[in-house]
Amino acid sequence: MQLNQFLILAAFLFCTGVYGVLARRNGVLVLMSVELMLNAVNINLIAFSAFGRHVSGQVFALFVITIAAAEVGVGLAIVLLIYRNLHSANLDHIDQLKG
Amino acid sequence: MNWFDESALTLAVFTPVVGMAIVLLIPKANEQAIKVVALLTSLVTLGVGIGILTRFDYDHSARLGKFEVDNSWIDVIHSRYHMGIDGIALPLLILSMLITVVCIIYSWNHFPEPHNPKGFLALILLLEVGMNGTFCAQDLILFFIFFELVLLPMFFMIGVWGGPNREYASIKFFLFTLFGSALMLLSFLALFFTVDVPRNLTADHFNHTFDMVLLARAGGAGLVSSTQNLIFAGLFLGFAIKVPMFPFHTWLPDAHTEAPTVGSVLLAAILLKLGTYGFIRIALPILPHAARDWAPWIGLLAVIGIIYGALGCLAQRDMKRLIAFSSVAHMGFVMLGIATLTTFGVNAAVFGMVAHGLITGMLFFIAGSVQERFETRQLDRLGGLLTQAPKLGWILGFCAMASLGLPGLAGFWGEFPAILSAYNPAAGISDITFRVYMVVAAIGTVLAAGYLLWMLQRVAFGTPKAEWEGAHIHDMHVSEWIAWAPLLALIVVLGVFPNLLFGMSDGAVTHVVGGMSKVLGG
Amino acid sequence: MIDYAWLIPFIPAVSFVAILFFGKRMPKKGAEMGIAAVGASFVLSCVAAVQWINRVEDATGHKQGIRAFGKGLVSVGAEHEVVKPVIHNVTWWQNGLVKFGVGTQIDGLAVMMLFVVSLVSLLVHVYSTAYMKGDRRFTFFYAALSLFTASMLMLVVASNTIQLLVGWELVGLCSFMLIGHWWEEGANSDAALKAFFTTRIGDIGLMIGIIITFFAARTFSIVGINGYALSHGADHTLMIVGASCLLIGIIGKSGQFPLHTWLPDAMAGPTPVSALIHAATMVVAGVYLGARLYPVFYNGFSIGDGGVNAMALIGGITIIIGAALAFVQDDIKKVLAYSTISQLGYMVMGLGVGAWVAAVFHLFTHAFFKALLFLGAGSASHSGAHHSFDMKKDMGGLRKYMPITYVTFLIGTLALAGIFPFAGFWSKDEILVTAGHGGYTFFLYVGLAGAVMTAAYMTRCVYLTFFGEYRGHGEPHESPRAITGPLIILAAFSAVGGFINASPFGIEKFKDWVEPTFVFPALVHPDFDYAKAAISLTVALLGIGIAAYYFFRREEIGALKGLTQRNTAAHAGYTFLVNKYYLDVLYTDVIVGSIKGSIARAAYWVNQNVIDRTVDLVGIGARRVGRFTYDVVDQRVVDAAVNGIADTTGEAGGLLRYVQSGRVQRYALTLFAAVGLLSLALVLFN
Amino acid sequence: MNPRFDYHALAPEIILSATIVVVLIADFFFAERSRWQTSRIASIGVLAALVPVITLAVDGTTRSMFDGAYAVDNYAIALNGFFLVVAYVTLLLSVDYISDGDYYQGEYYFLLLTSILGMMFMASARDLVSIFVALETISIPTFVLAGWRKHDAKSNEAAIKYYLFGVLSSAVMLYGMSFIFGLSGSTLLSDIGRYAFQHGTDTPLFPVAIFLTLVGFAFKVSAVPFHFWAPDTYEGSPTPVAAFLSVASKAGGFVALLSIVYFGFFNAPDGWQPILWALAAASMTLGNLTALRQTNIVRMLAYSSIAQGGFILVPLAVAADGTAQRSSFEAVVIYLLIYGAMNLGAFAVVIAVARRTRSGEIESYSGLGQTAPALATLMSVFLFSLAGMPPLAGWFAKFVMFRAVFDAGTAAAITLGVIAAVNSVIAFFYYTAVVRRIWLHGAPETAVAGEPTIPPALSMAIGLTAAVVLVIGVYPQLFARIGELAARG
Amino acid sequence: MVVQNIAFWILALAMAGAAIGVVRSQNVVHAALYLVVVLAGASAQYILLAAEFVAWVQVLIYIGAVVILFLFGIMLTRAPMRGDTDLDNDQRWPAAVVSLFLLGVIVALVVDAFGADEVKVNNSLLRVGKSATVGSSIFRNFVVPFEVVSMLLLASLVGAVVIARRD
Repeated sequence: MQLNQFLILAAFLFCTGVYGVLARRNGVLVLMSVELMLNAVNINLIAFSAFGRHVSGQVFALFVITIAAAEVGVGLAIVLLIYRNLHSANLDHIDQLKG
Repeated sequence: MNWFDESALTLAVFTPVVGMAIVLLIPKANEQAIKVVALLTSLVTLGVGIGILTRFDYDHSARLGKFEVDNSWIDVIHSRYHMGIDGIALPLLILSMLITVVCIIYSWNHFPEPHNPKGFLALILLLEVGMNGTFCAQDLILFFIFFELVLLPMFFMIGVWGGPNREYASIKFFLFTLFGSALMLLSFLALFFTVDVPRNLTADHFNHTFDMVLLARAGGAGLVSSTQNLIFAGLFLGFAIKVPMFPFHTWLPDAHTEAPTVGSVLLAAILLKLGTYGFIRIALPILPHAARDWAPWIGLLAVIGIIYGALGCLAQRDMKRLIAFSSVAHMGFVMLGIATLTTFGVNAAVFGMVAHGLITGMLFFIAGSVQERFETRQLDRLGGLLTQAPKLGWILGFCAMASLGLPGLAGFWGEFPAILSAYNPAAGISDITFRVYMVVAAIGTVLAAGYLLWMLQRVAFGTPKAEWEGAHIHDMHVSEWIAWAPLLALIVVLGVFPNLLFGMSDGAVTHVVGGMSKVLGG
Repeated sequence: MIDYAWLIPFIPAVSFVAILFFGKRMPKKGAEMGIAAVGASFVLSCVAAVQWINRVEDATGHKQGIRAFGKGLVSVGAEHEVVKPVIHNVTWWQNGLVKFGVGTQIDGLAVMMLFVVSLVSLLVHVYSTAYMKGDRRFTFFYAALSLFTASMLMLVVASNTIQLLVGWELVGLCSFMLIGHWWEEGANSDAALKAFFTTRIGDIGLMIGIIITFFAARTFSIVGINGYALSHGADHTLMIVGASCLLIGIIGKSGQFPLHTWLPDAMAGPTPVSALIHAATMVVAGVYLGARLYPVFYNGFSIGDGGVNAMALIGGITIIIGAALAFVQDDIKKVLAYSTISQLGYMVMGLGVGAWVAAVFHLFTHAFFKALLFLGAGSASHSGAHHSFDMKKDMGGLRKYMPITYVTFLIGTLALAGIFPFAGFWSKDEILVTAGHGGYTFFLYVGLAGAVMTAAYMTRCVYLTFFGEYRGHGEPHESPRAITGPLIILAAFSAVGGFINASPFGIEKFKDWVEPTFVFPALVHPDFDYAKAAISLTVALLGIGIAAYYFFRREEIGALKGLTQRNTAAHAGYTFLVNKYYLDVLYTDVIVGSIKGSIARAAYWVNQNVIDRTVDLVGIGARRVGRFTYDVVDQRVVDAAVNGIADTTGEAGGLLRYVQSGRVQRYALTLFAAVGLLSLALVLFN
Repeated sequence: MNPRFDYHALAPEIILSATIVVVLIADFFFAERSRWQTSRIASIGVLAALVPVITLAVDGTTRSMFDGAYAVDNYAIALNGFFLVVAYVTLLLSVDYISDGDYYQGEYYFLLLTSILGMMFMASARDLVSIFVALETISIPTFVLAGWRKHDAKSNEAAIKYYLFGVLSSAVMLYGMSFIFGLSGSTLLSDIGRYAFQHGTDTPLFPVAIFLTLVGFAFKVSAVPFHFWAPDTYEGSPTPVAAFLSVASKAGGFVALLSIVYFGFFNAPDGWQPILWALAAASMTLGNLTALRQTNIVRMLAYSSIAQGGFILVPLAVAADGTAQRSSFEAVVIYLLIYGAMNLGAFAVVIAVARRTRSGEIESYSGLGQTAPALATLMSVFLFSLAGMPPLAGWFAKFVMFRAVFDAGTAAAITLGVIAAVNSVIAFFYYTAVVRRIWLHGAPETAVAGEPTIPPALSMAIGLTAAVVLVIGVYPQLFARIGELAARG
Repeated sequence: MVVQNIAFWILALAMAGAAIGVVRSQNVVHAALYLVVVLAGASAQYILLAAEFVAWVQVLIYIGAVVILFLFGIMLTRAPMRGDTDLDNDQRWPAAVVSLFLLGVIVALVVDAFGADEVKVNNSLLRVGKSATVGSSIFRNFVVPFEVVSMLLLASLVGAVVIARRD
């Protein structure tokens, strides 16, 4: 297998994630897109570690996964909070602070 | 007296800080105590100054001599607490001490609105720290700190106690000077990095230094002229704005017009001198080649300033603004003297600084007192001061005469030798150019006579205007007498015995200029 | 004394301070102080004079005495030896390790001036006690007088040019203060300003002249400069420039054309001031300067080899216009002012034509008779005309009421007109003689013309003041002794003062005592020339005659008119007289008329509307330019530029706020766009 | 084999972690009204953690663990000390703010300290994984803290914006890190440094990877164009949190930048210098210009801190030129220390003022000079210090910055220096604008006369920071020395 | 080799499609399910790369926890489940442009960097992927981060609770 295969797949996922982050209004969906980006990172790491026989890549990936989970938790909590105060989870409604 | 010599300059600079601290601690209500403390502080400081004056070694006025202090300060950047005083700085130091005392006495029972003696006096004392420090500093960074320290108090003085347009004026003053000093700082750094000094001379055996003395000794060694000119440009802007020279002067009239009386006095008497002093102490000796290349242009701006300032005066309807513009003209003479790069010129410049400090300071005092009595400075509303307050009127006349450079009074010795020196400037500078400057400057003296006498006539002569008929105008308060007497006396004494000052500055000036001409090989 | 000359100016200076601070508490309001001080310096001056005279006489005694400095470059007067001036200096200020002295230089010229100044000043002090009685600023007046005396004496004894400049400016200041003594009236303060400003313009010249001479001779000391100017190495061009600049100074101070216009206005001051400052002493400071630094002018204008030069020319012009203008004045002081101008013209011209001794001598005599005339005029107006000086309206016929004033004034007039044997005759005649001799014949004629006119206008003045009917209101009476005393003393000097240098009688003491023999150019001293003397005397008399005819005759004609009504013979006689006086018509209408009428009026018109106006216009113009510079250049351009920068930065800040839209995904978009672009940039960069 | 543990080296972190746990547990046992005690515990813990820091500093030997993945050198010690002090001041700021409004208290301090722990860890972290973990440990608690005023929509907004930006930028950073790992084949900075030394930037991917990595930190230090969150978040979140973000977490970001640039990428300057140059220039300029037009004091401070961030970036951006390596490292550290003091001070005063005026608008500062001179004076001191006015500490920060620029001496460096100079002048416009309001404008009728009641903790915070600003202003040697040691490593 | 390649491509296509689904689907729940596909695919890829341990962790944490969280989030925020409302905001096109641009840049760089590098799956690689190896590596070199992460998890837990709890 070529290393590039994985990297390009990752790149594709990453950019899809970027698109999602930019184009989705619903907070939950934005978080999902973020997960896409993080997975892209993980694929990179694993691919490299396999390519270079470095275990540290896998360890790195593990840390990423864990922390990603934590982030999602916090993120969802915040979205929830906002939904509770503004009765909507749409990010484009949130623009009180500007200028 | 050894202990005194070692601590003299430190005392001279930092005594006011102590005073300020005490003043700030005294509750606002207890005005009397505040005033007394402030006055005592300034007097003690002056005392130290007189001590220095008595123990100064006049035969070697070029040496920093026994008062020199050189302790480590910010080793990391090779900057040291290096204080010293020579014949050029000494008169200015004493002047600033004296003026401070005088200002505190003057404001004794008429503080500007909003009435807040505590803040006002604290600021004056803080200001004194900056002024004294600038004249004592022998390290560029130290100099920079003190130079900047002066800004804040003056900013607040104008901004808080100033006239109707005070906010604009204060911010203008602040940003102008600030812009200058930013570039100045860059130039200092550039000096540090570009000038090589022998390792064995520096305290920390490093081949770069902020020490003015060493840098002056190096005389811009190993700098190509392009670099020198570039660095000089930065210094020039920094100082020229402070002086202020012709195109950078616009902050001055506003600042003076709006500032409270004491503010304008300090501004005119001392703050402007920081710029010219900077030229003599830093720009010239450290970058001689650049100085020579720049000299004709500085001279040009100087004479433009002389004429321009005079014309500005003739256009004024406001007494204080007129005096402010006259400062531009007078500092033009000082700068002309400096631009010649000759002992004659620089001596004249030093004398001019002191004289201008005394005379213009007095004029601003008078303007303040006039405003206090008539609630206006509009020349067309004033008149007949001599009939209503004869003493005040004659003092105004006296100062006007002094200011137009009447021989026998201090002003003459700043003006005439400066013009004289322009006849043949230092080697390598075009004679013709400067002789033209000389003639222009001489014409400037006539214009000076013109606007000052015109002001005198408008304010003092004639009969009082209808609106002041019968109004009771109080002549000369006691505080005014006490405050002004020393200045007036000095104006006469220095005018009659100019050597009191020339004798002080000459050695140092000769040293500076000699060093330059050694480098310039002229 | 001669070694302690510094005391002479010092005493009045002290009295100035004393009067200023304690004058009001003194019984006589400070007058006594001033008089005492000036008296003291007068005495000292006399002592100094005597000591100097002894020196000169001793030197003259033995033929081969000391061969002093500059013997090589100075050709000494044949008949006696070099007498060095007495110079004492102390360090005044140092610059560049060069020390500059302040001190006294006493020689003939100086002692002469000391004598004149202190004497006239003393008399004026005394005179003023009466004249200024009850003035609102009596004390200040005396303070100013003392200060003036001090500075003038200082100027006189000055041993170097800077010191001279100091005195020069100080006397200018005093003149300013005293002209504006009654500053409540705007006119007076205007006059004061004008005087100071105009002389100040001249001072530019003086200042630059001093600078140039300094850099030429590398010294400020007068002896040094003179020595340089006479040395062979002297740079002629420098000397030309220097002399010209100094000449401008003289023009300003000594009211020479075209800067003379301030002097008539200066009459706004009290009369004693006019007498002291604007006749006897201050205005001759210019001439004194010319005499003091004579070698510079001698070299610069190459006076030695004849031919027209700026100095003589200026003097000549001034003689004529001054005299012409004197004709048309109705104010007696104005007449005297213009006459002073023209007399100063004589002195400057004298210097210009190499008649050094004559010029200085004329200065000497002029001081006395002109002071006398002014004080006389003052007396007339004080006791005779309610402090008015208008001859036509408020005077006339005063000779009956105030004989002393009349007689003394007459003596002064004769002296001024140059009638034998009064002082003016000797001095003026000597100028003319030297002019005629030294190849300056043209100026001889100028001088003669001036003489005619002088005589004429003085006659007119005397006539209008003391003859005819009293036109004033109130009862004129003789002035008090304080006034008449000084008049008499001055009259005495004016009468006999000339004999001190009366060549025909072999008296040339003035020349011996005053003319320097140390570093001084060789000047020719032509012998007394009876022909020329006669001519000058005749023209003077002619002038008087014409004027006398013109004024007195008219009266007689009037007197005769009554008679003609009675008998035809008389009528015939009258017509005859009239016809006889066709000649008279010729005189009056053609000669006097032309002078007094058209020419003088034209000159006066030019004077007022051209020269004087330009002086004013300069002032106004400066104000205009100033306003323009301030309003347009300063406020609009320079200032606005700065404020503009501040505004634009503010605007930029305003725009940037819109980027911060508040929409988080907008931010994110920019973030990723930045990421993409910057990465690309990096790739391309590497 | 087991790794060797140097407990002395780890002591500060251990003590802090212990404190964190204690705080969390203690919170359960305190009654509602005595919950504020937790803050006391927290501060005690922080101060306790300072002790080993000091002993380590005295000891001064460089300790390194886990193949150099974790190092305790002067640099780490210095910054640990800094972070702990900042933490202490932040606690002082927070106490009354948190206890007055009904917020969760124990949890607040718990999260605050966790974030601090992350920072201390960051100072010692020498490999990508640790740096990543540290960064997240700094961020995640602050995400929550930003939204601490739960019922305030603005606070929520602040939280979500901050959160999203944090997550996105760390995603980008991770992506970049993954490439770096791929290229260098290790997560240890030392290995990466070796790779950079050998290969430089001959594969274009490397610089881009570096850039992507830097994005994560650029977000933390709110460098333009990754700054958008900052103003909104500062304004929305509780003021003490804003202060914390603007100082502590920003510092954390800079520490990360320093480590990764100096220990990792240093020998491939083409990869990071242009980027940092651009970021610095953009941050200074945009930050200043936008600050000019702000009406809300916190927002203004936010933009000012963006600009300040730009100034701190300047030395880094020229670090590899000329002889600037050492001096720019010093410059960053010194600037951080000083910036921390003056910015915290400014925020402290803002909190104190807001306690009375209940407003963050700059208008509300009108006439403070008359109504509360002491507070007004201190505010002016801090603002002028931020502006870089001698003799207040700020000048020295700017000075060392310029010094580094001159040390580098390249054209690019000088250009950046000039930009910085111009900006430092522009900055005066808005700092003085506030000062003018304070002193030159009359107080509105509504203003309450007399000094506001400043609780002891707050006044202590103000006093502490003010003291630092003044002392360092006249005797910068203290901080300068720290910076020098840190740079020595 | 061929086998793995085929497997990779199948998975890759599935993941790509699912990813697009995540960001384009108008139904939130569908989006979540697409996400599951992507995550599962990712773990499968790990297996292909012989990173068993990571693969299982991926399954456990992501599919086991994160996706559930998302579903909870969807429920709690009453996110629109039927595709009637527009789930996208007004910057679709700019977003598309930016992301495609990014994709272009990255792909170009990647291709340039790792032209034809092969990933060889053999025993040595399998040994690297062993959980034992990973574990020992964690506890030898990454102890401190590991500990810190524990604190971090605790913090985020508490934080999430504080934020999310209704009071």
